[in-house]
Amino acid sequence: MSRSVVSEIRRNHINELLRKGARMDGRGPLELRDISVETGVIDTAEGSARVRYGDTEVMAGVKMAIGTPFPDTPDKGVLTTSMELIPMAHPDFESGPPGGDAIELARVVDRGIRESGMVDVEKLCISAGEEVWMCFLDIYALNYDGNLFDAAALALVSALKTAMAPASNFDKGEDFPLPISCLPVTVTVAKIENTLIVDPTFDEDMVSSARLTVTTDENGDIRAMQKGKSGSFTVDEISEIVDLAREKGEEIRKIIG
Amino acid sequence: MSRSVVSEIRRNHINELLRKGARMDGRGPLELRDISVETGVIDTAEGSARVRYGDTEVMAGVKMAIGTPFPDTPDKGVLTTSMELIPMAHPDFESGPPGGDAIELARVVDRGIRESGMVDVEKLCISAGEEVWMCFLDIYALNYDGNLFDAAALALVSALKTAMAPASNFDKGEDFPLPISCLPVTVTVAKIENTLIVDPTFDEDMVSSARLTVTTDENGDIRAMQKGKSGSFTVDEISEIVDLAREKGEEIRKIIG
Amino acid sequence: MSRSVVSEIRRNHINELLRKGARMDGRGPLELRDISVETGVIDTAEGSARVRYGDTEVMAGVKMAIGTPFPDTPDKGVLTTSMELIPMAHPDFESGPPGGDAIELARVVDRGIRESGMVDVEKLCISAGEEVWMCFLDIYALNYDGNLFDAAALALVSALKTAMAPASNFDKGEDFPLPISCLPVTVTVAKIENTLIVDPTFDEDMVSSARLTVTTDENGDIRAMQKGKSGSFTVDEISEIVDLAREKGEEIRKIIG
Amino acid sequence: MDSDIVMVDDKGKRVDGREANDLRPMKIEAGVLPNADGSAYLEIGKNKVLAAVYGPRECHPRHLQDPTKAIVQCKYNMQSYSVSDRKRPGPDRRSAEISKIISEALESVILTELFPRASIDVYIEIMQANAGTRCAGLTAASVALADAGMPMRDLVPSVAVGKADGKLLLDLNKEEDNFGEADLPLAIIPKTDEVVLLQMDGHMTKEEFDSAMKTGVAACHEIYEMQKDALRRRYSVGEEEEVEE
Amino acid sequence: MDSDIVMVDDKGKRVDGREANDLRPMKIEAGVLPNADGSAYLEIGKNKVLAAVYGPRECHPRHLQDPTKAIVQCKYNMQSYSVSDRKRPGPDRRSAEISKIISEALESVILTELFPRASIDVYIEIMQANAGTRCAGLTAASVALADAGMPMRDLVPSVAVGKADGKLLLDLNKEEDNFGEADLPLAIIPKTDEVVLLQMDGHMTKEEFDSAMKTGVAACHEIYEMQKDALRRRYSVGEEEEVEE
Amino acid sequence: MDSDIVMVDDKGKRVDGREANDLRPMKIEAGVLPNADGSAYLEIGKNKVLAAVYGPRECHPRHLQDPTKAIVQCKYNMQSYSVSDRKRPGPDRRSAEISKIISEALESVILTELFPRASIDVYIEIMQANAGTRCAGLTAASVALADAGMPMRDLVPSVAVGKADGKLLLDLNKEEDNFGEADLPLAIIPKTDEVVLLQMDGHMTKEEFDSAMKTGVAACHEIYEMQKDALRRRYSVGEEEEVEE
Repeated sequence: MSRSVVSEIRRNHINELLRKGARMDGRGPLELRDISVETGVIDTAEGSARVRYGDTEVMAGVKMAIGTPFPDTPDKGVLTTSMELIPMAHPDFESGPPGGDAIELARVVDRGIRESGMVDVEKLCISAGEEVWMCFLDIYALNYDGNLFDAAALALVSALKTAMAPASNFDKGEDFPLPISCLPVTVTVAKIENTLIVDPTFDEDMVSSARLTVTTDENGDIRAMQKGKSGSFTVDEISEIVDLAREKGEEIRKIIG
Repeated sequence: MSRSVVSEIRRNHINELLRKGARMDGRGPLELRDISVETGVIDTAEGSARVRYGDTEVMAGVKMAIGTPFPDTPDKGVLTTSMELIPMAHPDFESGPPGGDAIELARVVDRGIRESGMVDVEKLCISAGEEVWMCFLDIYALNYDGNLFDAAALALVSALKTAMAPASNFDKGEDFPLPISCLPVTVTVAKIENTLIVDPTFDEDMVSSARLTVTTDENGDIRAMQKGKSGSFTVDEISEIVDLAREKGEEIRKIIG
Repeated sequence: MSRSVVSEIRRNHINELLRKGARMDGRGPLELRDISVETGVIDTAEGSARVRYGDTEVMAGVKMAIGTPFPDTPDKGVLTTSMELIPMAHPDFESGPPGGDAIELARVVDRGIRESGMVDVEKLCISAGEEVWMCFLDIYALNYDGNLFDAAALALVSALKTAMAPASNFDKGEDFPLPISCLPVTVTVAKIENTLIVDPTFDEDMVSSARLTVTTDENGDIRAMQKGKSGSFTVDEISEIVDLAREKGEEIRKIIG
Repeated sequence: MDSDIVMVDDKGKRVDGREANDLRPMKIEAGVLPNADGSAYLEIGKNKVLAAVYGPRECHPRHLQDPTKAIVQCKYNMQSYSVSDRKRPGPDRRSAEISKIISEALESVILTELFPRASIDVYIEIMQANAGTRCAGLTAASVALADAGMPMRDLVPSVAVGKADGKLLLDLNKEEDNFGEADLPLAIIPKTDEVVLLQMDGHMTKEEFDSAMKTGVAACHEIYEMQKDALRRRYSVGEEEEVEE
Repeated sequence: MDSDIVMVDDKGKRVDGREANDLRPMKIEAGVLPNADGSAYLEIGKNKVLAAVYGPRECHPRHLQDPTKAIVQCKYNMQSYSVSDRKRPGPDRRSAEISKIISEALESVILTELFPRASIDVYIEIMQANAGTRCAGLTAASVALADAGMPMRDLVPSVAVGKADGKLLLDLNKEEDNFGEADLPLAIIPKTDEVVLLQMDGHMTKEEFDSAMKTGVAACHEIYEMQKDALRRRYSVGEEEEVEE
Repeated sequence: MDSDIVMVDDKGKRVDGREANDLRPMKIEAGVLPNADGSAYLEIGKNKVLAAVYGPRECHPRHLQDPTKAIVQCKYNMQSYSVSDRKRPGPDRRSAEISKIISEALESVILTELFPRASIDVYIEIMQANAGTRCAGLTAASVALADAGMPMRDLVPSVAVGKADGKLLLDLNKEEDNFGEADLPLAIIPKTDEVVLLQMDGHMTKEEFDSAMKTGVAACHEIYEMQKDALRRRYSVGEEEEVEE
């Protein structure tokens, strides 16, 4: 994401609008873009979802297979998350191995799923120490207009929520829905000058000084956080962002039922 | 192969000659270069061949070992083809991982062997699902003056045809010749302006607009094809090329007996 | 190590001093820098040492685990040496895969350990063909001021000499000291104009035309050698260097007891 | 190869009910991605394919630049969940080869000499695969190029003709392909019937081959109509939008 | 998570004898490596960390240069023997992420606009690891920057607040971390209490989080004093040396 | 090491019938590859080696250029089928080290200062290996350089002296090497007897070492004669060809 530079004129325009509480796409500072979620879009995947946050578009797919557990967690299934910023999605994305941004994205989305305990991995054990379900969670950004953190997380949560373990293909009884214990939702807030905005677009992300991504659960508890960029937040701003993440998370959770 | 550019003068010379039915090395359009095949040149290989098409020179070696079959073909031996365009062979070839040209070459040569069923892989099964022969088919271009497709394919076919499985080294009975069921031969035809020529040299390859590589068997049946370069062929030209490949293939097959 | 160029002035200064038998840091041509060795510096390693040759500083750590032996040495433990020239150590060192210099260093240090038979790998066999001890010998250059060969070798020898195999962690009886059969010591001599100097600094290494690294054992026998750089030695010089390596080796061996 | 498996029944119907020379149901939509200069989404049978075009733009790395024309760089990529056994993300030898032959086929129609030193980047993502993805990708890519307003001699429809059960069958699906005896993907320039992509694997007599070529070329013309339809719909949408403003 | 394991005893003592809000014993030394422009060695509990700074210097590769300011490139690296199960040498995804967030945190205090086009390279080597290495690395790195004479707004102390046994505990050690329920590494600019690094893994209520932030910020101030002490010692050594000459 | 294995019989004959100080049968041919600027083919015992030279030519990547002289870049490569257990194609650490020491040895004789900023690229392909390939490769490479008309101070013959069964043996073959106790590859500049490549693995006393050096240097002179012969044959062929025209 390094090549793009927002022109000085656009930067000033974004700043001036925000001082009046407005944004280029007509939203208020704390308003989300239109979010759409389609699930079950890929027949070859055990679960899949295509999510749009405005012009940001993401696909997530879940594939499952049987494998051996890690030695230190013999009775737990395995989750592996990858995120590809394919060059189709943005003129700045390049082919090749994932860079720092893609790695951070994948790891933050992964932690949002893993640390929240969304998937009950103990129920994915077939025979302790021998056979467990391996879940490959693969995310592709199809079109990038900012805030991939939230779109990718929502796509993955939606794909997981609707995934069916293909047990019958492996002679392990009937197919069953992935065991889901909670619905973590991720909300990213950016800081431009001294204003906090939710769900930043690409241009807003370029102009912002700092970013905070917060994953919360149904109870409003915090499950994962990641601050980004070289700017800073005050302790009060962080507390305000956490509250925002809980509120907007509840709003988004309604979309995916 | 991207750095080389044939000078405008040479390009015009090639074109003018061809309009008179002649080529720079004295051949007619449908004439092959001198082809030589030496087999059994490498003691450490189970089979080997050094093939020359004019100044193009290629080595192929077959190494065999015992391994486990792929799960979906438990009763079949395994063939693995690699082709290295080592920098010794041409000033444009560079060290490093194989580029698009080397990958295409290896895959086309591999398909010519694999899809023709030349090697009877079912006879390379020792114990179904457990032990089969693995054949590593490695090709090195030593000097590149065009038409590596045909030279590489002929080197590999010659190496396979003369290979002895080292069964005694693995306590699997007596050594035996690799089970060969047919002799596929590959012929490449290039198009320069509207003339078709067989066995293009490096300069001719640079000047040509399109290339068609056709592998045929003893019966004149087609076993593999690959069109290359950004030019086009008419359907009639393609039919003509297939007939040429059958005819020249028969000629080449005589060389390797 | 390719970017650095020693200024012409410094080169002349080094040469002039040496013609008078002197060196920039006050040493005579055949004098070592101050050498310090600290062992047991890393709790998480089975053995470790931090070695300084003047401003050159190196860490070596030994980690052990149980694994399967190589098929051709079923009754021997396995040694694996790596050497990282981390960019912390010198402005010329870069991140990324090890270059030619780091590979040569690691291989020369490895041969000094391996070919000397310092570690009695047969005593590291637990069950022939099934279980042996794997020893990972990892070396990091922390600060580079010339002569990494000798500092790295000494760090590794010191780490091995003090390493305890963690048998109890693997339910293989009591922890035991690594079986050590001799103490090879490595001495590097460089040639500047026609003068031989031991233990070259970075600047001296840059100015020198050739380098000879010799590993000897307690008996003064030669266990490994490596000539480097594009200059040459006469046969007499080489014989003289070997004698020097035996003499200085004895001196260094006293430091590590 | 197993003789018990029947690919064409007594009445000439294939496993999915098609006749020998029927294409699978096909759907093309142009202009589906906001960022790309041009894009297209294509479904044929159970294949789901996205294509996007960026360019002409500055060519990186620079040593690939051609001072006389633009270079066409296609990246064909199978998404990990697009197949029944998960594919490891990232490039492999198969996709490198397919990317190369698709690049060459597209280069044959793009007026690259108008953009010296530039790069025209074409990205093909296979979201769901069911045999014939290279042809589907190329068909979609040429629509995406047209959507990007790229100066071109023509579109490039593409399809494969296969052989199964000893019979020539158009546009094999996965099941047919698994038991097939030969596969012949091709692509043409419809205005002139020139062939710009051609591969063959398997075993065909010369007569079968000539017949397969004929079938393939005819089917490419069918696909061509659907490509043009997709662009017409895209164009009229553009018109309407402009009117609305 | 196992309820039999007790992380805090009846008297509020932790497994290593600390109280809930105690840091582990900490030691910082500045100026430990001859070649680097600045360096620092830090121990906290059983962590042993080296940090070195080179720069501002020419930025390679050139396309990363920023014409308006220096870029800060941190490489965090765990040495292979620093953990109980040997780590394969070389970079991995975890160290790539940590390197990125430490770079960003340091960029927040360095006056990078003074050095357009330059690179400021920060290397962190974890020689022995026992939970909290990213915070230890960042704390050491900002001392190394100061040792290099880098113009900075302030130092950047960093520490993690964890949760184990349902209680908030400052600066978890490895044993506590293995059985912990949450971990919240943070770093601040002490002069203004601005937060420049913040991550969280696990499960915390809003109330716990607010309390953890307060604890963390206070602990950062404690660390800040040790950072300044280390620099003072380094500075006075420098003074003495100059006098001796 | 196994005392039952006899490497030298009662009459001083080795497993292949040689005396202790005999080279294996050797054959060198210069000018064997049409494209390269110079080339050579060499057989010694069962080793089969090709060497090719390109250059002086433009140095890529550019940051390796030296404004005062040409750099010598050798790539030593073992072909996959050259050894009894197939070698994975591509570079490895062993070939990186050998490439480096051969580059250095060749640099000692090439008048690199005549070609500032250029690269002289030397490629060595081991087609069949039977101990001593680095020496065979270097011997062939210096003939290829001469064949390319490269300005040089001298050729660089190279050979190894080994130790097996407690005896010093010249030019070990594979069988001897497998059971050998030491190996000492070396290369010299014959005109001055300067040593430009030297390595040793194993165990030798000082006396053995001095004796091995003497044997090795003498054998290098034998090889030098064969190198010059090969070039003379090549030159006279060139003469004849010119006459023919």
